[in-house]
Amino acid sequence: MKKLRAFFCAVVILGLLQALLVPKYTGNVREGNLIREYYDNAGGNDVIFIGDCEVYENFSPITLWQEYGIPSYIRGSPQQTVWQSYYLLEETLRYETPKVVVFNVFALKYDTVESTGDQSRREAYNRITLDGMRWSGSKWGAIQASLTQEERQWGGALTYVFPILRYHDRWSELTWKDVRYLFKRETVSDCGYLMQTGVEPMTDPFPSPPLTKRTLGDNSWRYLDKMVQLCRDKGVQLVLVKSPGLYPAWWPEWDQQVADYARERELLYINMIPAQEEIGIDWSTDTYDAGLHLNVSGAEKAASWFGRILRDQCGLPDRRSDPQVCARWEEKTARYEARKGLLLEQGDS
Amino acid sequence: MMKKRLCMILACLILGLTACGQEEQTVSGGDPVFSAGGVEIVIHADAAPILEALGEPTSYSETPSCAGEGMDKTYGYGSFYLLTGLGEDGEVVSRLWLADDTVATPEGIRIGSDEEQVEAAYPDAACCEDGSCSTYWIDGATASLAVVLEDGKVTAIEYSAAGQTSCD
Amino acid sequence: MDTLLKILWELHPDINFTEDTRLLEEGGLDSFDIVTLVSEIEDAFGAVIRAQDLIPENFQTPKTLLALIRRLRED
Amino acid sequence: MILQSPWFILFAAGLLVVYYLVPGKHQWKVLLAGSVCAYFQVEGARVGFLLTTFLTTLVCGRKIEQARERGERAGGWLAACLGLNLALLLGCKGSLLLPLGISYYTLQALGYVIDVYRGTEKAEKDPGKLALFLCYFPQLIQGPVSRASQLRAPLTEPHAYDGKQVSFGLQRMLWGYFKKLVIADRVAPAVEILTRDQAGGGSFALLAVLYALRIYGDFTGGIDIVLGLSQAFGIGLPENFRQPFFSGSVAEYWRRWHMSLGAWMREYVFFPVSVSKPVRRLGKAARRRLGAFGKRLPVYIATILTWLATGLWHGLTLNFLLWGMLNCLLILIGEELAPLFRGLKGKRWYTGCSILGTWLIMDLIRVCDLFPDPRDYFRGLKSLLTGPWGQIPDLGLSSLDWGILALGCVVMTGVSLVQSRWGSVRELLWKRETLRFWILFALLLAVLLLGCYGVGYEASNFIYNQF
Repeated sequence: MKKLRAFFCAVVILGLLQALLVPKYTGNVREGNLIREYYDNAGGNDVIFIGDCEVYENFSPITLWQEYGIPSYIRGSPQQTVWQSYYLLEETLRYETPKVVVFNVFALKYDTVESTGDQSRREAYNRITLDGMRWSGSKWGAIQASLTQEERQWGGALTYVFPILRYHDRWSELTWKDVRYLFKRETVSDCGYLMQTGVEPMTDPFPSPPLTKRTLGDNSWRYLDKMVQLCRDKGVQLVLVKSPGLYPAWWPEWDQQVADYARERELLYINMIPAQEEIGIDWSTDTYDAGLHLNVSGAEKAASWFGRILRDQCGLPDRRSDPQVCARWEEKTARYEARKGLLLEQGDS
Repeated sequence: MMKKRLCMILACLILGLTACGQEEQTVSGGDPVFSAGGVEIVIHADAAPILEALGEPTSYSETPSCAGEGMDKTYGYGSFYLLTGLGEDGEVVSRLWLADDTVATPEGIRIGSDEEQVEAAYPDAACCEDGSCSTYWIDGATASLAVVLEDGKVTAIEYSAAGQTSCD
Repeated sequence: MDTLLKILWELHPDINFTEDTRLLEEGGLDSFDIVTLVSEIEDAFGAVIRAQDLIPENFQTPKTLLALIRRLRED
Repeated sequence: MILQSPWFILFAAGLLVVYYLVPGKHQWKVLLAGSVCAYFQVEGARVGFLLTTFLTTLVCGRKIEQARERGERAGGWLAACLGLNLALLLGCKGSLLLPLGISYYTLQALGYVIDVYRGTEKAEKDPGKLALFLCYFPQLIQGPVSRASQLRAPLTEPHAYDGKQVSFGLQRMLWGYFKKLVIADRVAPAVEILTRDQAGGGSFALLAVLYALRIYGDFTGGIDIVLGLSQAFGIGLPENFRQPFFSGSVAEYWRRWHMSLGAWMREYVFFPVSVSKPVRRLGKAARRRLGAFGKRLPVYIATILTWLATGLWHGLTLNFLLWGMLNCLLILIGEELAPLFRGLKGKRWYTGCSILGTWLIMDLIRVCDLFPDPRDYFRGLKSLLTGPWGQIPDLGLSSLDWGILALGCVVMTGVSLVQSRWGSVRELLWKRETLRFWILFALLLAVLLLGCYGVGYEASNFIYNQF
């Protein structure tokens, strides 16, 4: 009995330590909380966005609600790869069945784990996307598909089961925030949208590396196929989108391949880059990082433009007549406006 | 008796040697090198000494990546661009591409060279046919060099980390 | 036995060897001493000790060592 | 598979469970299956090396025994087996491609064949049992080099579950991980920096001390893991260390450090050479001419050859040869000078001085490992006399790291002192259950939190540092 109690104590201490050591993403990389915030908002969404920073920074779901009465959520995370998108979609479809899933195609250019960049950065992005997922077969699959070579060597999936194995040496960097957010994190997003209020106008275009690989890779296509299949099985319409942005380059060669793919499978594919003028994006005011991503004013314009397509071409209904849904979204809208006010105020001072 | 013994020893030796031989492939393969301003530049190299040797760049920009700030830095030197990222020990070279035909690879290939010249300069290169173009990949252990040809002429030359290179 | 004890005593004058001294522990015999001992024994007894005889069991005490020497001389 | 990989621990744990679930007579098969799997997983196509050694050992062992039984000569088989395996070992060492455990299993295989030739071991009839003897996975990674007489029986005998043994084994593993991950791997980058940027006497001296710490932690820690795991399997492997840093002479150090290799070398190189006919004859001749010194000639020749072999076993480069010869020289000098100090034996200050002196000398010799070009090593030694002493490069260790290292050293020294005075620490703690539990838990936490392991560990500029 005494032994059992001591053992129990030890396990509790280890658990607390692990919770303490895991990064809380409260600094300038708030993205680490995006994936985990979904579970409180699961259900009742007509649209789910899936993809990388080009979705969670470039579309504002609140605008979609305000202008079209479309309830939506963004399951985006930084440098999300196609295989991660697939497993996130699989997981999401277990929580709810939206009418439309919007997938941002930019990540198709990354064909393998190695091609996404150097190991340590890849590993950090893996953590940001995967650590936030709740345990399920989808998480396991996502982990297996995402592990870098170095991660495999050091215990791989095991370090996702016991994150303390990964963050064990963070004790020297702990701050009071690690205690404050030990059990409950701060909510950083609005329905998966990570608000940026800064303005850094685009000046010179970024020099772009040449196109060395004209065809998007087999592995990417394979996972996109799986997403298409998944949506078919669940009766969900899959829409492919390339969100606005000037850099990194979305080559016409790639665009053509996606367009062909979409035509063959009767999918809607919207490349928003040529429509930037129509959308009204002004690269001197609507970007916070000189043309890579949109700030809140740009994201609202993009959502406003895209919402019309969702309404007209996908036939999504206006839910503003449903008082229950309305109440929920009014709350969200209020939080969004409050956040916007606060951030703009901080930015001004 | 003696014969049998000899056979056995021979068999074992061959077994051992085949095992030996298989390993050596992975050991070989130096990464492709670009040289400019008196320095040799390879992908994954520490950027600081290279940037110092190359002097003031003619253009410079920082491109944030998805999360985290100012991670990629692009240095332009007129005839070529150098992209650096954050490696394990600080800033490292992650990409390099040629911008015009005033510079060439150490093997003598520049933008505008023709296919024969490329094949002569890189006899071991893997050629990936890609629609109307072809890309010659020169793979090292951790980096590779891509030479892109369009209508038989080189249109782009880029050094990058390995892994992005295998033909589809 | 006396010859053997004398050889041992010459190796380690500070130790008082008897026929039951535990050579390796009390006598402090190390591998150098053992090799020297082997050549001394060969000279004194004409017994050729082989490498495989150099095991702790044979070198426990002067008694066991003498037994080894006798065995080797019989062969 | 490396010892500190979580997969190794998981694998070992799984194997342990299966091991005690199957009937005793099949236990060894579990070990064999596990070992073969582990070896395949690590080496893939290179299993050819181990297979070659295994086949030659199996066939030659049997042939030698048959020849012995018929009263025929078996020297040819022995020579063929020794020659081929040594050639394989040297070839691999020379080309710097080292299949897992080749240094260890080759010595074990050779020892076994020689023992069979001498008639002290029976040839193994069951190929499986011989395979297990060669590829028993815990010791493939870091040794020890076991003798056939020590390992064959325990490996294949049935072992009933003994809670105390299993617990002791796991405790020892934990202790090994502490030494390896918290101490050795923490100093490793600093050792690398000091080797690369030699900045004079001060940094060379620091390098010697830190390298000693690293190699001590890494090697004794690794052996603790191997022996601990074996103990959990109920298999008692011979000890490999006996508080080596408490040695009073170089010769004694080598009787307490890497004991299994020392024993192997003594058994199969030193003794056979020193009692071999030519050497004996030479000794006799020398004695007639040179007197007392000549008497020691066989010992000298054997010692030099043994150290030559030991040096080459560590690596086929000049620095290991030099390292072997330095050890040899110091041992012989120590042997010659020993009678002078006989009177001082037992005096406290003398013991203290000789322990400290031996430790310093061994540290300085060991550094030889790090410099493939012996000239660099000698330059370092010279700088010990000429300086400068103050210039020490930035080692990348924070004051916290130094604190952990210092504390770790105190704990390791304390444990060694207790061991040499009162014996097994685990035995001492066995009866005090609560105390033991919390000490082990603290040790586990230390390994888990302070250990240098895992992905991105060395990445000082890792993205998480920005948060």
